Amino acid sequence: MTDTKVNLGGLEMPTPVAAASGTFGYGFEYLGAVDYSKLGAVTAKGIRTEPWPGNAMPRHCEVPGGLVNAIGLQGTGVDHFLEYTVPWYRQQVAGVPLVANIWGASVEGYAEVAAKMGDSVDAIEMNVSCPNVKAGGHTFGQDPAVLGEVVAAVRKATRLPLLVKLAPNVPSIVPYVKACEDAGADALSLINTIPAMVIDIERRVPVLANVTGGLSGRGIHPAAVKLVYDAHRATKLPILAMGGVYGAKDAIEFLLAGATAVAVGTATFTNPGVIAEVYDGIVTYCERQGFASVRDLVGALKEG
Amino acid sequence: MTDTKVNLGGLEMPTPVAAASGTFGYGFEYLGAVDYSKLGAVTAKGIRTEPWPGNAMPRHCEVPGGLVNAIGLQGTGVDHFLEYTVPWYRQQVAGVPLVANIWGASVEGYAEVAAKMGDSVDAIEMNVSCPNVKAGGHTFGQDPAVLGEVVAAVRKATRLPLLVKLAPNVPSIVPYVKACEDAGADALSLINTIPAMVIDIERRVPVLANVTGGLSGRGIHPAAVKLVYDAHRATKLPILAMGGVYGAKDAIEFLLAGATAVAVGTATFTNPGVIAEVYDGIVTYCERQGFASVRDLVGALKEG
Amino acid sequence: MTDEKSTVVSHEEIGSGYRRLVVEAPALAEAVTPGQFVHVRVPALEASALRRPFSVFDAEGGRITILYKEVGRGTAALGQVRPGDALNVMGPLGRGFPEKCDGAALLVGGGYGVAPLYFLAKRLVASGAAAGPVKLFAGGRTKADLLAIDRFEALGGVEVRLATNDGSAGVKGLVTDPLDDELISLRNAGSRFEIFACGPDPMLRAVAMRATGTGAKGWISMDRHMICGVGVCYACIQKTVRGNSRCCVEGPVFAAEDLVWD
Amino acid sequence: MTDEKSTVVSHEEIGSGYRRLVVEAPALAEAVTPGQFVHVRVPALEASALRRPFSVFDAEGGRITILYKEVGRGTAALGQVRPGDALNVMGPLGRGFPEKCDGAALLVGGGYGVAPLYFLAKRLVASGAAAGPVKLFAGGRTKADLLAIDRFEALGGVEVRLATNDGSAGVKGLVTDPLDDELISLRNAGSRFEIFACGPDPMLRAVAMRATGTGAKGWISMDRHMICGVGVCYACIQKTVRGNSRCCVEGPVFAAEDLVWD
Repeated sequence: MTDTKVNLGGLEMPTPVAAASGTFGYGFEYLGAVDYSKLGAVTAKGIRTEPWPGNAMPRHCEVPGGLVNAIGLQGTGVDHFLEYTVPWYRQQVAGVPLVANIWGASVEGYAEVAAKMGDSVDAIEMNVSCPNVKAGGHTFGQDPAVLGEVVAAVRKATRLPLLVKLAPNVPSIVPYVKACEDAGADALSLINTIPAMVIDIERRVPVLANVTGGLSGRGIHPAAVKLVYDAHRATKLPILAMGGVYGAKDAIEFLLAGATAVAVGTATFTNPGVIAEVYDGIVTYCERQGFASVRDLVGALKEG
Repeated sequence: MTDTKVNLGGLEMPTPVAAASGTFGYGFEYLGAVDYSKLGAVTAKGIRTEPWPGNAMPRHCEVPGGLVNAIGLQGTGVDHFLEYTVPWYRQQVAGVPLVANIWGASVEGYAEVAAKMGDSVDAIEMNVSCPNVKAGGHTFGQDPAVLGEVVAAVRKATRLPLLVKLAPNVPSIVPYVKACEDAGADALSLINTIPAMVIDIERRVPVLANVTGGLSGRGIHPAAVKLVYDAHRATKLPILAMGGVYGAKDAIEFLLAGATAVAVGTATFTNPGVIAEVYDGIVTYCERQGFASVRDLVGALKEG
Repeated sequence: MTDEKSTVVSHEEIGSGYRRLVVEAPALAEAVTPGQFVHVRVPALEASALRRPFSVFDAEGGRITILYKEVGRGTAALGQVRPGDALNVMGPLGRGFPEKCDGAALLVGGGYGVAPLYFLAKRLVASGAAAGPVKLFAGGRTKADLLAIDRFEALGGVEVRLATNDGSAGVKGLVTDPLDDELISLRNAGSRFEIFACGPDPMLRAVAMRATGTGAKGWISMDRHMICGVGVCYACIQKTVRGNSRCCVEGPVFAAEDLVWD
Repeated sequence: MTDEKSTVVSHEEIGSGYRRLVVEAPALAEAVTPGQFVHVRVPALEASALRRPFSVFDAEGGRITILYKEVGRGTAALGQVRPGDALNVMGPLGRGFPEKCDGAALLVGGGYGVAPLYFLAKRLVASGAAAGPVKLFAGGRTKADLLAIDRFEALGGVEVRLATNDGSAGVKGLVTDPLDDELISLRNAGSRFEIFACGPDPMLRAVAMRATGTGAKGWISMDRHMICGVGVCYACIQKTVRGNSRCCVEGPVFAAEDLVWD
């Protein structure tokens, strides 16, 4: 019987398979289609101080190997989230930790949302890498110095396990990893979507109202594995890996590259059963390879 | 009859469809399988001062939507290239411009290769973004200041049209574009492969001997379009766009985003006929949309 | 809601690119109400392809029927499924039509938009939950775009009015032409009514305007490209008086007075 | 070399996961020589999937025959092609075996490695370009892995020696066992010979050692994963005395003395 419990920077996860922010709503929408007993954590949709309408339509475009989206973080504000969403989630879903994904238009905005969360959620994931909002989002994730500043501010505002979700489009992930480490982050989330664009050649306009969007899905997985591998070699911080997990093999690659847990995202849209498939596949792999715990897989590459 | 001639920073191309460096050898290997009358330019495999053995095997891995490779720029040195390869190419292939792709382990190395080329080729493309060699390659492309230095050195060494091939994994392409512009580049090549990694989970080792590699193919196209779009808005330099061109639609997206020409790369491996298909599709599109010249497509987006 | 591993019972071409798909899906068939939709994983597409949403045409005896037109890559690939094939069908999803009607029930459909209206008409006729007559107003470009008219007639007591752009069936013009005649006579008679509509956006807008204009209740089923179908992704947005609403959860059926048109 | 739009003539299972594929490809069949290969686009795979290389088993009457085993995703998908299907076949590619032999021609094959050796034997028998007898040494795990033995025998005058790991056919052991017996008797007789080999790497290495050890010419066909098949990508590298050589251009057949083994 494989031990599937992992600790992600203080967040106790019953399994190493989480649901990625933005692809699992507020955690209860997939009830009936997802086996929650195999889910290690739910990362809720991005939350800021006030409600946010998101971008104009169209907001997405299917592409080979995945999806380009520019939803733009539409969501209820933190007050509604705490008053209605969290209690409803707790009532509907027992035993699966809830991670609040937060963002802001300013350092103070990030800190305010984090502070308001108090201890009503189990961890906080900072989104500093959303490519689809003008103010906030990726603007805080592009420069290690600015990144360190906003992470430090949120760190002061909360005692919850703190994850920072980083952007993939960097020459090297290391300075960003170090900035998070120095600013007191407990874990890293890798990766956010890759900036992308699709053009309607007949109408000669961008398909997305936001012009550009973020690429997710199967095609980005090898790029995500590389970033997780680089980050793991640069830090002791645990890593929640995401990007193109469509099956257990994809997840196991992440774990071997150094991730402590993985998140399933875009694949859920096509197949909500993927969460259970990934969990089952990891357990089978551990049995086959003789690992007593999924924790033994973390960074377990046999190199040169 | 659509006018398909384009001028890429001084390089006169009979058609806007080029073959990308590293996927078309030295230009003559595909004779018999490719219709060269529809080819606008051949970008030869990377050349440096001395012969280079490249990386250990395995050097590639097929992935959904494309390919991860770490060939490592194996190639003959510039002397052999000039003495045997170029004359052979000129004899075998008439009327298709030859672009030499160059790289080096030092600024001087880049300049020396460029100088030696003299005017025996039709243009030079500097590779400052190969993810698969330790010294040289991407090390010169990661920092705009270093990039400017190496481009300026090559600019001094040659009067040929000078293209600079940039890396996709940057927070913003703009400072790199500006650095090339200021250093006297004539055009930009976008994009090189995206750093990536594939793991053999049963053997628990990286699939590639080089551990990491570069992701190319269909899946990266939306990311490439976004970078071409960003670059075009930041500069007047013409752009040779590459990354996941598997058909005319992909190429036309690049042109509308601001590219002056496109290069077909990984798709050629699966279908050498893709070059003709892309050319034919662009011509048909121009006729359907009422464009007299493919030059009219460049950046011809109707934005809100 | 479940993601039911269903089995294809039958799959027929019914002309002009329209197809009828019947799947064995007991839980779904039991639970689904008119105007709700199902989210289908298309087997012939690549593993990463998104699901496609379809409103339910009929649900009976553990089976659900979908009426669709080949309009793109997804519906083209769906056309390849054969009886006996397994099909992942998630649902029932979204908010459907009310199953009662205070007065005459005016069902207005364009093209395959009649699909959920048939399911609604069937239920209203069976339950007698409409205080007035049930009338179908179906429109399309040509006769070939008027679907399942015989099925509506077979329900008994459903009056059918047709309109085609080319006049190949019913009146020559838009479906709103016979609808307007009806609205006038209803107003003159002082009769109450509600409108239930599904079809292309311009038709829905025209119908919604008439509902709000006459002060009658209008129930408008919006058709949007979707990703998740369950409300997690926020891609299928329709502007309403409550802001950006999700067609897959707050819809696809909206009250006419709530809709905001650009 | 051409990228020929070929048509599948026949495609048969020949047991134990092995298949024989025959395609109509006149230009290719005319030009290909033993040991050369073709690069096949597999229709059932996604548009971005790489081609798969196969050495030619036979070429005659405008048709080429491939003998292959289902070993992965590509060969599994290739198994779906049916007679009449179109197939993109690029070739002939690479450097094959010499078509003459100074002395006895010892053909050594492991598993489907006998494929190019059959084509070679056929040509040598027909041309009489071998100064000595043509002998086949075929090995495999079991009897089922010994392919087309009847075809070799049908050529006439080709002596066949078999070896299997489990002894289910021929001698129990490795193919190098009967080969070594032959080498000893040839040396004792002072006869000249050349070795032509295709099969798994360990077998090829063992055979190459014997060629260089006896001072005889050895022609070794290397099997590597390929991308382009035409020499542009430099993925299918074999270390040789000349450095990193491409199996698709400098090979797949290399002189034994040129090979460098890790």
